[in-house]
Amino acid sequence: MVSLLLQGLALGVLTGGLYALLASGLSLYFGVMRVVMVAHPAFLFLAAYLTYTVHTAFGVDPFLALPVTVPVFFLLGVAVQRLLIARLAPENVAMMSVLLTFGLALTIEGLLGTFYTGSYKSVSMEYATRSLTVGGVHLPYDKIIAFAVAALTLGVLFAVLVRSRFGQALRATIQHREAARLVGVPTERVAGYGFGVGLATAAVGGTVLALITPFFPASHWVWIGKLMAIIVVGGLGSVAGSALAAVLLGVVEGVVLVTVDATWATMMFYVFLFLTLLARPQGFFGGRLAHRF
Amino acid sequence: KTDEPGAAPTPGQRQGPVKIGISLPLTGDFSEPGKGIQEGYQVWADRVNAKGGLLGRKVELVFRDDASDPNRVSSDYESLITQDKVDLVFGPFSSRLVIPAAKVAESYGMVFVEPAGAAKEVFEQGFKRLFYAAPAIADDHYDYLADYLVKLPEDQRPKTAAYASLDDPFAQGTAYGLRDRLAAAGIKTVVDEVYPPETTDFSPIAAKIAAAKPDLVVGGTQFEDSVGLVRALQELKVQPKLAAFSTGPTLAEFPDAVKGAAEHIVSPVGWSAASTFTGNEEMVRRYKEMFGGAANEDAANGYTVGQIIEAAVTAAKCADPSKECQDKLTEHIRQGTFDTVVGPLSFDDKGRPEQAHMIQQYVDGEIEIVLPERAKTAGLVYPKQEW
Amino acid sequence: MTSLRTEDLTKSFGGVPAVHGATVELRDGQVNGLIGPNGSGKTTFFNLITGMIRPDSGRVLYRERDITRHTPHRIAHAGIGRTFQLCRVFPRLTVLENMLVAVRRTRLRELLAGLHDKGEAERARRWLHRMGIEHLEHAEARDLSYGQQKLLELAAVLMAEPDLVLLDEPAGGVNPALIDRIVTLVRELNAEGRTFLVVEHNMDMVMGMCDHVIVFDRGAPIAAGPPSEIRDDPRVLEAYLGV
Amino acid sequence: MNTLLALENVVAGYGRAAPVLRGLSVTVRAGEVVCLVGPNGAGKSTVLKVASGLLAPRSGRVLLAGEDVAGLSPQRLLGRGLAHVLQGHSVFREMTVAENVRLGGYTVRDQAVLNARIEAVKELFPVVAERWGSVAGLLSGGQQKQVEFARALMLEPAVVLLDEPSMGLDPRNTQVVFDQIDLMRGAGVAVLLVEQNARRALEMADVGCVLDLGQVHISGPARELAADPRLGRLYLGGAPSKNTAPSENTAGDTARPRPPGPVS
Amino acid sequence: MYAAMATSWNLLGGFTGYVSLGHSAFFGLGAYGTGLLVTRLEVPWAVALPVAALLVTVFAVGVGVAAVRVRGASFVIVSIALVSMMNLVVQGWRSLTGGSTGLQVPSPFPGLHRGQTHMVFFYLFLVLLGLALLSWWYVSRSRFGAGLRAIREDEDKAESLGVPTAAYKVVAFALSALFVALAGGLYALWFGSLDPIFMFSILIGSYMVLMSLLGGVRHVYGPLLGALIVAPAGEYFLIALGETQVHLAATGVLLILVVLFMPEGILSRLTRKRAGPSIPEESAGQRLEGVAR
Ligand SMILES: Nc1ncnc2c1ncn2[C@@H]1O[C@H](COP(=O)(O)OP(=O)(O)OP(=O)(O)O)[C@@H](O)[C@H]1O
Ligand SMILES: Nc1ncnc2c1ncn2[C@@H]1O[C@H](COP(=O)(O)OP(=O)(O)OP(=O)(O)O)[C@@H](O)[C@H]1O
Ligand SMILES: CC(C)C[C@H](N)C(=O)O
Ligand SMILES: [Mg+2]
Ligand SMILES: [Mg+2]
Repeated sequence: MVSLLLQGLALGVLTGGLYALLASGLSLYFGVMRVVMVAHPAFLFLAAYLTYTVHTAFGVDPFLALPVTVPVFFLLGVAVQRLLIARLAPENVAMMSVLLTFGLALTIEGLLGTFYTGSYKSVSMEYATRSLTVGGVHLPYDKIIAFAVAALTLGVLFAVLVRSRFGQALRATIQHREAARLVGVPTERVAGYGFGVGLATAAVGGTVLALITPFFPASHWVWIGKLMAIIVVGGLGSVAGSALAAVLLGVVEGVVLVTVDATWATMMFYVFLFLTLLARPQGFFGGRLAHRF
Repeated sequence: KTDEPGAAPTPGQRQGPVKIGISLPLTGDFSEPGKGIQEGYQVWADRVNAKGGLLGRKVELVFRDDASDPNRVSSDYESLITQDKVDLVFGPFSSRLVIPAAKVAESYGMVFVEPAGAAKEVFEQGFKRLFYAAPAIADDHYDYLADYLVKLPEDQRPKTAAYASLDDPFAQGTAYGLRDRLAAAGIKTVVDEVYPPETTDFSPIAAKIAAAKPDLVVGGTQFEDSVGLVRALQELKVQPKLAAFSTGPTLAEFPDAVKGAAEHIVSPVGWSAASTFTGNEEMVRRYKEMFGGAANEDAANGYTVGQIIEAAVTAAKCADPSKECQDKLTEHIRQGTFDTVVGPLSFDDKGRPEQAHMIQQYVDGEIEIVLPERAKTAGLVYPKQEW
Repeated sequence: MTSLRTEDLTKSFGGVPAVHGATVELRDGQVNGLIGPNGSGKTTFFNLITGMIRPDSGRVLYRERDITRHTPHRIAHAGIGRTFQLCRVFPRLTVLENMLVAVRRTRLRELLAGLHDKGEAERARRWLHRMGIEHLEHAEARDLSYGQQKLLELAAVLMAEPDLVLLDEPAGGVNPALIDRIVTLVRELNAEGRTFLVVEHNMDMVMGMCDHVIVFDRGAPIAAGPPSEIRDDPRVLEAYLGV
Repeated sequence: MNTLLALENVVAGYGRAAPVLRGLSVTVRAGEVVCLVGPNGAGKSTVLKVASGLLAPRSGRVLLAGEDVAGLSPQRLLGRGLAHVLQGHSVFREMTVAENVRLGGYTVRDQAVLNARIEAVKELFPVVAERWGSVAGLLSGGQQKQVEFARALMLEPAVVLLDEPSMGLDPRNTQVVFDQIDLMRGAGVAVLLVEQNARRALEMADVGCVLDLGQVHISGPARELAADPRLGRLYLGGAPSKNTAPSENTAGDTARPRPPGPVS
Repeated sequence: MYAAMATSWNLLGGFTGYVSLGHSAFFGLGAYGTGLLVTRLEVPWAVALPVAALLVTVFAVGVGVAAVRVRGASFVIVSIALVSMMNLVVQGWRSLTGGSTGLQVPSPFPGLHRGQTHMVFFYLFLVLLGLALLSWWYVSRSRFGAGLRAIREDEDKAESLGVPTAAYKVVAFALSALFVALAGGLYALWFGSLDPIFMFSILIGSYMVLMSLLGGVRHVYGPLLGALIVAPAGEYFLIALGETQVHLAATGVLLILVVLFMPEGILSRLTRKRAGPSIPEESAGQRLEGVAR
C-alpha cells in the first residue's frame, strides 16, 4: 500500500509537470492579455498532428520536429492575435475571447478531421516505453522527458516574461495600451509576439503529448476542463501559480486514482476548482489583481 | 408502437431503386469505425448492384452524418423514413447511437438490422425489430477465452485477474462478461477499475494493477485507452501471463501505437480476413478494389448487415416500407439462419445473435485467430512473453 | 446628534497601514471636509465605511448602530451613499436607467415594479433637473462628458435618498464652472438636512463649502475643526500644504 | 522663438461619429507653455491625442519641428522628442512602481543615463522611492499620478503634452508638478498643458487657449485671459476675485464668506 | 427548443453579462431529473417536469453562490467545469442514472404516433419559449432588471448604490437555470434517450451563447432570432458539407465571424443605425444656462 501510494505520488508529480507545460500557455494568454484561450488544447493537438507528420514523413525523432513546429506556431500565434483577437472590443475581451477561441477550436478540429481523418494517430518511440526504477518506484521515461521539457520551457518562459525587456513591454501593453504606446512600445507587434510565445508552448506541449498518448481530432475536449481548472486554482494569469497548481493537481489525481477510482480522480480537478472559489476566488498562488479606485 | 406508413403501395409493384437509409457517425467520436461501417455497406451495395440489384431493383444507399450525436441520429432516421421515404434502414455504429435510432425505426415499424450495438442494454429495450449482425453481444465476446482458461490444468490456470474498463456500455460489457465467468470459476478479481472517457493518464491505474501483480490483465477498452493502458503497464513493468483488450488491438493502428508491446495481446474479434465464410473472400477483394486497403472488422459488420437483409428480401420478395413487408422481413430474420462473412448467424427473440466471437492474438507481429479450435490459424501463446 | 462615528479603525495592506487607528466623528447636518496628502488613507477610509473593504480592527457606527462588516448594499440601505475618486457610472445604461438602479428599500414588490413606474421616474427626473442634466435622460452614460458623468454619479447616489453622502474628489477633473455648481448643490442639499463628507484637494472648494474639516496624515486624523482654524494649524500646514 | 509643435486646421474624431475637433489650430514654441482650458468634453484631450499620434486626424496638418507628422505612430513621434502624459490613471497597474518608471525609459538604451534619471525622479517624488517595489495599481490615486509623471520625466523630450497633471494631487505635489513645468520651460521645452485648475495654470502659462465644441474660441496671453470677466464666468468659475462678474452661486456663498485667494 | 433555451440563457447572460458555457449542465440535470422521476418513481410526467426543474433550480442556487463569486473569465471557466463535473457524476452514478448506458424515458403519450408527438412537443416548447420571453420582458422593465444590468456594467458601483449584487446574480442564475431545466425535462420526455456525454456537452451550451449573441443579447427577441438562424444553418452545414468534418470548421468560422463583426447582435445593428448620436450639442454658454436653472 505504501509503495503504491509512493508510486501514485511519483507519477502524479511527473504528470503534474506535463500539466504545467500544457497549462502554461493558457496562463500566459490570460495573464498578459486577458484572453481565455479555449482553443489551446486544440492547438496542442494540431501540434501533435504536425509532429506526427514530420515524424512519419522523415522518420526522425519527434523532438526534431520542434524546430519546425515552434516557429510555425509562433507565427500562427502572431497571426491569430493580429487578425482575430486584436479586433475584439477591449471592454469584454475576456468573455468574447472565449467564444472566439471556441470557434477557433471547432475550426481546428474540423480541419484536422478533414486532413487526417478521424482515426487515431500516435507517435511512439522505443525509449518512450521504458522506465527507470528507483527504490521500487517506476518512473516512465516518457513522463520524465515530459517533466524535463516542461521545466525547461517554463524556465525559459519565466525568463522571457519577467526578466526581459520584451516581457515588460508585453505586460505594459496589456495593462494600458495607450500609455505603453506613449513610452515607445510597439504595442501591436508586442501583443502579437506575446500570443506567439503562448502558442509556441503549445507546439512543445503538443510534441510531448504526441509522444505520450494517441490522439484524434476531438481529443482536445477532455483537456479543456482540466487545464482550465488548473489555471483557476493557480490564480488566473499567474504562470508560476498555475505551474504549482498543475503539480498539486497531478499529485492529487495520482493519489486519488490509486486509492479511490478514476472517476473521483478526474472529479478532483473540479472539486478543487470549487473549493478554490469558495475559499479564495482569486486563486491560491497568484492573483494580485489590482483593486480598483 | 404505431406505424405511420406513407402511401403504401402493394408489395412487389415498386419501381426504381431500393433506397436504404443510413445514418452514421462520420464525424465526432465514432467517426473512424463509422467510416468502416460505411465502407462495408458500400462494398455490399456495389456487389449487389453488380449482379443486378435486389429483386431486380438497384440499391441506393442514402447516408446521413449524425456527428456521433444521439439527438441527431434520431432526427436523421426520422427524416430518412418520412421525407426520403426510404424502403429499408440499416443501423448506425455504437450501442449509444443504436438505441435512439432503433426507437425511431421501431415506431415506424421498420426492420432494423444493425452492425454495432453490442451492449446488452440494447436488447433490453423491448425492441421487436432489431437484430445485431455480428456473432455475439458484448458480454459474450470473450466466451471462448473464458472456456479456454477455465479448462486449463489447475497449476497453469491464472489465479488472479485485474480488470480495467472504460465507462462505456460496450467496453464494460466485454470485460464484465469475462470477469463474471472467471470469477465463477474461482479466479480472483484483484483489481476492478472503471475510468471515465475523460481519463488521459493511465499510469496510476497501471500502478494499481502493478501492486496487485495479477496473472491476467483484462481491459474493457476502446482504442485510445487500450494504447494508454498497454503503455502504462509496460512502463510499470507489470508482467501478466495474459493480457486481453477489447477493440483497440483489432484496429490497424494498434501495433504501431504500442510499438513492440502488441505481441501476444489477445482480443475478441467477430471477423477474420482469412476466414472462408460465405462471401468473405469476395468482400475482401472488392474492398481492396474500392478503397485500396485491407478490410477491417467494422466493414465486415456493415457487409454482414447487407447480407442478412439481402437474404431476407429475397425470401420475402419485397423491399418497401409497408407494414406487411417489414413484418415479413422481421419474421424471416427472426426465424432464419444466415450465411455471412462472420459465419452463420441466427437470432433470439430479443434480436441477440446466438454465436460467439473468435479470439485473436498477435503472434510474431501478425494477427492470428487462436480460438476457437475450428477456426484457429495459430495456437494460443500462454503465458505471453514479457513486454 | 452624531451621524457617523469610527472608532480606532485600522486597515493595513501587506503590513503597511493605510488607515491607522482612525477615530472620527461627524455631526448630523454638517458639511465635513476630509483633506490630507496623497496616500494618507482617505479613499481607504471611505472604503472601510462603506464596507467595500473590511477593517482589521475598529468599529464603524452609523447613528449609533454598529455597521462594521456589513455588506456594501446593506450600508447603502442604511442611508450612506458614496461617489468614487475616478467617477463611475454604468456606461451602457441610459442616464435614467443609471438613476433607477439606486435602491434604498428592497421589498419584493418594489423590485418587480416596472422601470416605467411613474413616481420613481419622476423623482429621478427631479434629481436630474437639479443637476442640470435632465435633457440627457435618454443618452447612454458613456456618451456624456466627464463633468456630466460626475453630475450623474452624484444624482444617482442622491436618488437613494442617503442621509450621509461621501464624495471622493468631486471636483477632480471637473471644469471650474461645474465645480461652482457642485458646491451650490452640496450647500442646498445640506440645507435640506443631509450630512456630507467630502474628500478634496481643491482648497478653495473645501474652505468655501465645509463647516468642519478633518485632516488626515498617515492613516489617521491629525487635526479637526472649522476651516478657518484648520487653515492656520501649523501641523496641517506642514503635513498637507507643505510649507 | 521657433515653433516646435503646430496643429493646423485639424479635424478629428472617434470612429464614425461626428468630429470632435473641427478645424482647430494651436501653436507651441520652444520654451513656451500653452495652456488649453475649456469645459468638459470640449475636445482638449483629443487635441493632445492628435498631437502625439494616438489619434490620426481626418484632415489638417500636425507639424513637429516644421515637419508634417500627421498619422505617424506614437513610437515614431517619441523618437522625435515628443512625450504625452495621459489624463486619468494610466500607470501599468499590475507592475511595480520600479517597472513603471523603467518603462518610461523604454527607448533609452544607455543604462547609465537611465539610472541617473531614475535617481532624479526618485528625488523629486519621495513616494516613488518609498514605494519602489509596490504594485502600482495599489497606490492611492494621487500616488499613481506621481508615478505617471515620474515615468514621463524619464525621457528628455523637446515637446511635452500634459493632460491635467494636477488632478488628484495634493497641494504640495501640485506645486512640484508646476515647478517641474517651469523648469522644462526654462530648458527650452515646448509644453502644451491641459488643466481644469485653470486659474492656477493660466497664471504660469504664456499663452492660453479656450476650447469649446472642438474649436479655439479665444486665445491670447494667458494672464489677460485669466482676467477676462466673461471668460471667468463661462469657463473658469466664479471663484477668486469678487470683482469679476457676479456669481450666481450664491446659495452657499452668502452663508459663509469665501476665504480670499488660493491657499498654498 | 433551441429558441427557448437561448432565451433562458439570456436571462443570465444578457442582463448580467456573465457568459455561461455551462448551461447545458442544467439542461442535462433537468432532463435526467425528469427522466429519473418518471422511470424510477413513476411520477406522472406533468408532475415530474416541474418538480425536477425546481430541484435543479435549488441546485443552481447552491452552485450560483459559489460561481458568481468570480467574474468574467473565471466564471466562464467555472461554467465549463460544471458541465464536466455533472457529466462525471451522472456517468459515475451508474446505479441511479444508468451511467454511460444512458437512461430511457418512456414517451408520455404512448397513444400518439410519432408525428403527433412531435406536434405536441412543438407546442409545449412554444409555451416554454413564451414563458421565457415573458419573464425576460418582465424582468427587463423591472428594477430588478435594471440592477442586473448595472451589475454587468460595474459590480462594485452597483453594490455601493444598494444593489445586493450577490443575491441578484444568484436569482438570475437560478431563474435562467429553471427555464433551461424545463427545456431539458421536455427534451427528455420527447426524445426518450438520455446519454450523459451528450446531455452534458459544452457544445449545447455554446450553441445557446452563439444564438443569443447572434441575435443580440440586449433584445427580447434576439436569442429567438439567433436560434432561428443558427439551428437551420447547423443543419445546412451538416448536409452540405457532411461527408467530412468540414462542417465543424464551418460552424467554428461562423462563430468567429459573429464574435468579430457582430458582438452586439443583428438586432442591435438594425436598431442602432436608426438611433444616431444621442447627445444634443450645445456650447458652454448654453450649458451654463441649464446649470444656472
Ligand atoms: N488595495 C490596496 N492594497 C494595498 N495597498 C493599498 C490598497 N489601497 C490603498 N493602499 C495603500 O494605502 C495608502 C492609502 O491609500 P488611499 O487610497 O486611501 O489614499 P488617499 O488618501 O485616498 O490618497 P489620494 O489623495 O492620493 O487619493 C496608500 O499608501 C496606498 O498605497
Ligand atoms: N475614445 C472615444 N470614443 C468616442 N468618443 C470619445 C472618445 N474619447 C472622447 N470622446 C468624445 O469626444 C469629445 C471630446 O472629448 P475629450 O476627451 O477630448 O474632452 P476634454 O475636453 O478632454 O474633456 P475633459 O475635460 O472632460 O477631459 C467628448 O464628447 C467625448 O464624449
Ligand atoms: C463491436 C463493436 C463494433 C461494438 C460497438 N463498439 C458498440 O459500442 O457497441
Ligand atoms: Mg484617494
Ligand atoms: Mg480630457
